[in-house]
Amino acid sequence: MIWQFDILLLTLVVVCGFVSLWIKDLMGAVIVFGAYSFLMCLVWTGMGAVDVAFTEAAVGAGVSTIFFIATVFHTSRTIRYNKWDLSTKFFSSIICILMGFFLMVAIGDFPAWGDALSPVNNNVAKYYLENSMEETKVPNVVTSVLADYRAFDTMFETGVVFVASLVIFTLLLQSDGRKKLMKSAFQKVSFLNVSESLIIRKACGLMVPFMQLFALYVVVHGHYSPGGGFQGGVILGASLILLSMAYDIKKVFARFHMKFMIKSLAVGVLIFAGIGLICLILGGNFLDYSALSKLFPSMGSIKSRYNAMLWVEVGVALTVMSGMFAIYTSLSSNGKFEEGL
Amino acid sequence: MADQFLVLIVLFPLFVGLLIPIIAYFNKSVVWPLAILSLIGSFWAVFNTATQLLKLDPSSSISYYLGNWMAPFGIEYVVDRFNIMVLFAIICVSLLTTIFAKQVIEKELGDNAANFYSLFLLFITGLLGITITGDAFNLYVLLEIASLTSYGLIALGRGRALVATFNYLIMGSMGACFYLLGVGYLFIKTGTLNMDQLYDVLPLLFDSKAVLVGFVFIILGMWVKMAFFPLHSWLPNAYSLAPTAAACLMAPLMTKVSVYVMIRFMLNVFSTEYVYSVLTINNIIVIMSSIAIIAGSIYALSQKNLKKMLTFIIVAEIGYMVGGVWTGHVDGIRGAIYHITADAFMTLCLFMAVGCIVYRVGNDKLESLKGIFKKMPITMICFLVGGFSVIGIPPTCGFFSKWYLISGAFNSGAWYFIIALIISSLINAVLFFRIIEIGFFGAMSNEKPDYKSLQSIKFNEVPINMWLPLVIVSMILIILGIYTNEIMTNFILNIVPMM
Amino acid sequence: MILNIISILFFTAILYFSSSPLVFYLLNGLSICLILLGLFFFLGTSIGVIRFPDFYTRMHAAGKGDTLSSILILFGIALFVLNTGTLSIGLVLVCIKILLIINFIFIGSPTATHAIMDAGYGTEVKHWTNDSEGIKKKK
Amino acid sequence: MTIVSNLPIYAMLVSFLTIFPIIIFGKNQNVREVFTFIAAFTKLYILFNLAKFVLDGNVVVCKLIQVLSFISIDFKVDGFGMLLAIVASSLWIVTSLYSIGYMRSLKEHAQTRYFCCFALALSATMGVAFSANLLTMYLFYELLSLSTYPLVTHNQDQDARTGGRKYLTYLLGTSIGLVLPAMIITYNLTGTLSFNEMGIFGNSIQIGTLTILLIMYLFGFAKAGLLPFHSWLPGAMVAPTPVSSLLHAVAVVKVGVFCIVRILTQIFGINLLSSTHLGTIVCVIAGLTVLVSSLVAISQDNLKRLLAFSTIGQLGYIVLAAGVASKLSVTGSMLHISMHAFGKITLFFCAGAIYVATGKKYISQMVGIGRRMPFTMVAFFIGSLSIIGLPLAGGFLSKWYMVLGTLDVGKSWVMVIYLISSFLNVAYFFPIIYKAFFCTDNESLFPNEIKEAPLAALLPPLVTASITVALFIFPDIFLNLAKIVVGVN
Repeated sequence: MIWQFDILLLTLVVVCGFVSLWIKDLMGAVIVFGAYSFLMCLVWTGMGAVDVAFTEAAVGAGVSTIFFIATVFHTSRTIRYNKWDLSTKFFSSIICILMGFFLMVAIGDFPAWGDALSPVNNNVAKYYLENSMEETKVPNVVTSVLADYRAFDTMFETGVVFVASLVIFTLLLQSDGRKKLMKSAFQKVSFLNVSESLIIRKACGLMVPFMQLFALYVVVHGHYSPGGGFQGGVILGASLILLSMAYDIKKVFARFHMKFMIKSLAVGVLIFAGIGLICLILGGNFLDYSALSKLFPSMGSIKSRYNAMLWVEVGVALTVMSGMFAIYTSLSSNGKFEEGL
Repeated sequence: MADQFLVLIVLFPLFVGLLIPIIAYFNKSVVWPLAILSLIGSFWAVFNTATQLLKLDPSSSISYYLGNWMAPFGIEYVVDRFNIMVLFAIICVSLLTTIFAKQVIEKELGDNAANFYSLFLLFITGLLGITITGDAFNLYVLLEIASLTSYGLIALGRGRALVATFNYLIMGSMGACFYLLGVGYLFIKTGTLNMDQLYDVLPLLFDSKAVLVGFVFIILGMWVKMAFFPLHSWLPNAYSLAPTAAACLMAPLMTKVSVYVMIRFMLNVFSTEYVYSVLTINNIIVIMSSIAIIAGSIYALSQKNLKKMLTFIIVAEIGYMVGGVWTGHVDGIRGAIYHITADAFMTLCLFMAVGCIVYRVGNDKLESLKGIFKKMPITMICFLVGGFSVIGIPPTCGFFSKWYLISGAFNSGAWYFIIALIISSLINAVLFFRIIEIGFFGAMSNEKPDYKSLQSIKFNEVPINMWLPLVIVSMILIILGIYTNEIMTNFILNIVPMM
Repeated sequence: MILNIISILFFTAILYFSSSPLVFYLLNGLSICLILLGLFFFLGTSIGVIRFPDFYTRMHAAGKGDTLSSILILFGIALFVLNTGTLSIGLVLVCIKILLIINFIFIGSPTATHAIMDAGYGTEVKHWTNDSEGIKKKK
Repeated sequence: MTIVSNLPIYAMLVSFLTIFPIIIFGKNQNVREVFTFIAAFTKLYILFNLAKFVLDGNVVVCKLIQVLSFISIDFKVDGFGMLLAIVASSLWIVTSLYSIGYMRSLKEHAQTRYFCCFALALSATMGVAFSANLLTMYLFYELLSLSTYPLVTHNQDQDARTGGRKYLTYLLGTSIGLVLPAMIITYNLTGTLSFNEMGIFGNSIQIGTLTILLIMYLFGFAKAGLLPFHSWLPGAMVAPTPVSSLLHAVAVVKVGVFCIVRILTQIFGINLLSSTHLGTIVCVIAGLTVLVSSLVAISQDNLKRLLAFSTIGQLGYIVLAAGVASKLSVTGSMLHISMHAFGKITLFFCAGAIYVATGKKYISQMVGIGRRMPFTMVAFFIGSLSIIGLPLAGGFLSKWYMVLGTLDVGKSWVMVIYLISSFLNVAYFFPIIYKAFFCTDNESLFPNEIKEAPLAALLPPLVTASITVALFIFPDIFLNLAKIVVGVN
């Protein structure tokens, strides 16, 4: 941690935040927001939270920017102001400042940064750091906490992805009356008439297999290095998104259809929860992977934890991949699944 | 299996909720029975947990360690006499709503019905999880599940539901964010997320500012989620525009579960000593909730739309509970806890009845209720029972919760809260009797009674799977009222520490 | 790509077979030079993006300069990583990862530039000529 | 002695359960009415069985369910409750008969609903009469308000709507707004809500608090029609006459005063009332009600409205007598509940009979009606005698006790109120009777031939009139019941 660098980053983060609020062109705001995410990613890295940084880069800066753009593309690019807006802004900024102040008040009460004696470092986290290797044989403590100690949280976080995709998918399937309402409420953006380009297609064709390979690596290698199901899944999803941008959605659908996608969305979470259920049936508690050793006696309880975590990550990756792609296709084609961006 | 009931409560709706999108591709007609089966399974698990719990000492609880990691390291499920009650309420409400909702969902959603059921069950999963969990962060994750599904469920409604959902989404995310910030502050100071451990550690940190900020943010977050008066603006539109089935499920549960979380944190994480003695903000909050009650009631009075009126009643009822807890007297807290269950059923009863009316009549404007008594007598009688409960007429349960609330307010000297409660009861009486009047008198174009128009109204009740749950709920309202004493002595008395 | 792999294998071999400090300093110097060069091109890119008169020329600066400078810097970093401490398979792995990134940038960045240009052309963004003042977009 | 028995519950359930056969046989009028009568007679039979115990000086108790740890739905039958129960249920029989005559001859709609609500209202009345604590009383009090609403608004026209709205606004508004908080405050002060002969407030409670509570209770039970919460009663006269007669002369208003007298005697206690200024407050409020309502009654032309105001005055008597707080006056007050009931129901029946036979509502249209409906008007005369408090009718006895009671504790100014109001009663009743019988042929609006209402509408007033007379001669049952409660020999 170099404090000058930190302060520079934080200033930039704040500036980005303000700019993205100020800017009237929504597309611009989205881009600035992407920059904001990248900066945050640097901040996380500076703090040593590489896993978080990874996720932030993949999700915050990468995929969510695409989602934003897809949304803007189908709604409106500029904000329309009404006359109350100024006072609303005024009040909301006052509230924000008050909240911020309130949050800052307590900062003096916090333990110093990296304080070895702080409660955080001496309670649960300490246990994880000391025992994770012994109990799970996973060197990356983040993964062992996510996929084993607090696997139940992670299962529901995967569920969040499932729900989000399902909601967006279902909503955009709704009737035409709704679309009319949206069109009247927003200004339509002028349609970008992008010519189909051979170069882009070829380049994407070159990159996608490597991306997917890398994604699989991230999923599998989560036990040892930053990564895991979420990040790998996002990259997998991004590769599909890239393909469908270079060609169109139908091209991808030929391989990976919407119906299949919704199924694989559910299957991903089901893999996770199913492993938990198998543990339960085998006589352990829910998600107690060590019970799996009854099924595969050759693995000890520790080894079965290690392996179960891997499968769990695969489930997460499956859900996240199809989730990302489902959201993108729904948003970019406005629920029609024809062309996309 | 015997000791797995705690997790089975959550797993049944979770698995079926996840399976439904897959199954729906093969056979859409099994979705509804499957959903009901899963909820029955969950009910069975709750029931078994309850029987186990009731055999134990009143103050003890049953714990379940997910992944078999001991409490502060893994996630813990805890059932004690407080949340078993809330669990019962949730599972009963959701079971009845699901039975009720078949036709409504088919009518309102058509092709999307399967996905709707999936969201529906996951929402229930979220609420059950929030209630049963003993881990502050797990609570947040499940809160997110419940919130996200509820956004989806509401957005599937008609008309301007999307705009309403957007408002809800902004407010709801803010609420969840506040909660997360609060939990984060607590984590920084204590290094743990387990509620029991927090309860043990926090007394040493009562003078810490960070803990104060954490507390305030958790409570604020929950206030947003429960639509406590100045933060209520998302609720009326969201609930009145949502699909009927979603409104029936959400209106009784979402806000009540948030109240449960608030009370849980106040009693079992921060301890009553901190909340009532270290902090001295009781009076302010009781005044705020008095304002909330009166404002909610007055808003309700000004509505011409049945569902909207009910949503404002919810806002007022939230004021009851918040105020009751913050009176700081045992009676008030007991009343608030009792009211969580009671209000869940009351709201369910009212929303279901309105759902039936909308199903038959086609809209929910007050004028369209003319002569409804003759047309749908069963629905209307149940609606009345619900209304009486909201007003607080014995022997419905609303009366007894009101009793405790007023008693608590009297003992803590919060006369303004008593006045607010009474005024709101009176306004509720006006509200419901206005409906009775409209429904009873029918069309009245001129001075003379138009008996012919009354005679011409045909008996046109909703299908049995719609009115039967409604009748059951209205009976539950009365039964809850009659067995208040049992509930109090067996459950609530043990939860609230003597002060 | 093949060039990349050959070069990195070459440097690895040098490092593996020679334990002399001279090689160490040479490689270090090379990596510093590469990074500095990369930074220089970055500066040029930035100036170009600000100073060029229209959309196409700016994209030109950004596309070319950015690609080159990032590749140079990454290559420099790869050498630098390879050169820290004793050689091990882990370091080589990191190096290979960096090289993969280089390949990605090499393919991705020009393609992206091309895509943006294409989009601009498709929406008929006017290009700069001697007599036009500033940039005008057709609405 | 205390006897535990379920009879009170049966007495209540009888009329409640009748609802179901009434609904089931709703299409078949005769069968439906048979069930009403069966229930009415069974109820009366049960009550007389109970009355035997009570007259022996016992108190019958039973407990339905423990709703809160400190309060249960409890029933206790003492003389006072018994008195109200017998009055209400015996009049139910008569009224049912009358209802049949009235409803059928006017071909009213929704008769099934009417009879259902009637039965429900009776159950609620029993509940109030037998309640052993405030909560139980409150419960049945509310049930009564709600179950009578469809009766009041039976006509379903604009007037009914206005009247019904007023009815519920006053009754529910006061009970929720005043009684409920008062009840909870009472519980928190004393720790109990059970009725007790000595009152439940100890000496420790400040007199100011008690005054506030007293006023809350007095106005809270708005069924008693104390000024200024009286105006629902004239408003509710839009109801069909049998409803007005039973509910507004007997059940509803009597339940109101019953509650107030119960609270004055068994929550506050006679001693507390007489030893502090609380009794005086009651007297002033009730006295004002008596005088004002009597004055208003004089100026009424609508017969039913006149009777309504007269009722308000008479209810004032009862509360007044309880407020005087001597044993004799309380006896009188209890007795008056029954005496006034029989007298006033006669009057209402007569008004209804007149309406059925001639369609006339206003007194000015009734000149000479005695020539056409002599039996009805004789009954009317007897009823008015009872209300005024003249001998040969039961009202005299109760008024006698009340006046004696005022002298007993030396509140002679209260006696003045009684006297003045009695004169006022004469002033608004006798003109009617005079014009009905003793007008010249020119003035008479009716031909000189006897044409009474249908038998079912004529018989009931004659029966009740004769009971009124009989009660003057044999008041034993009611008098003894009242005496047992108060403890006068």
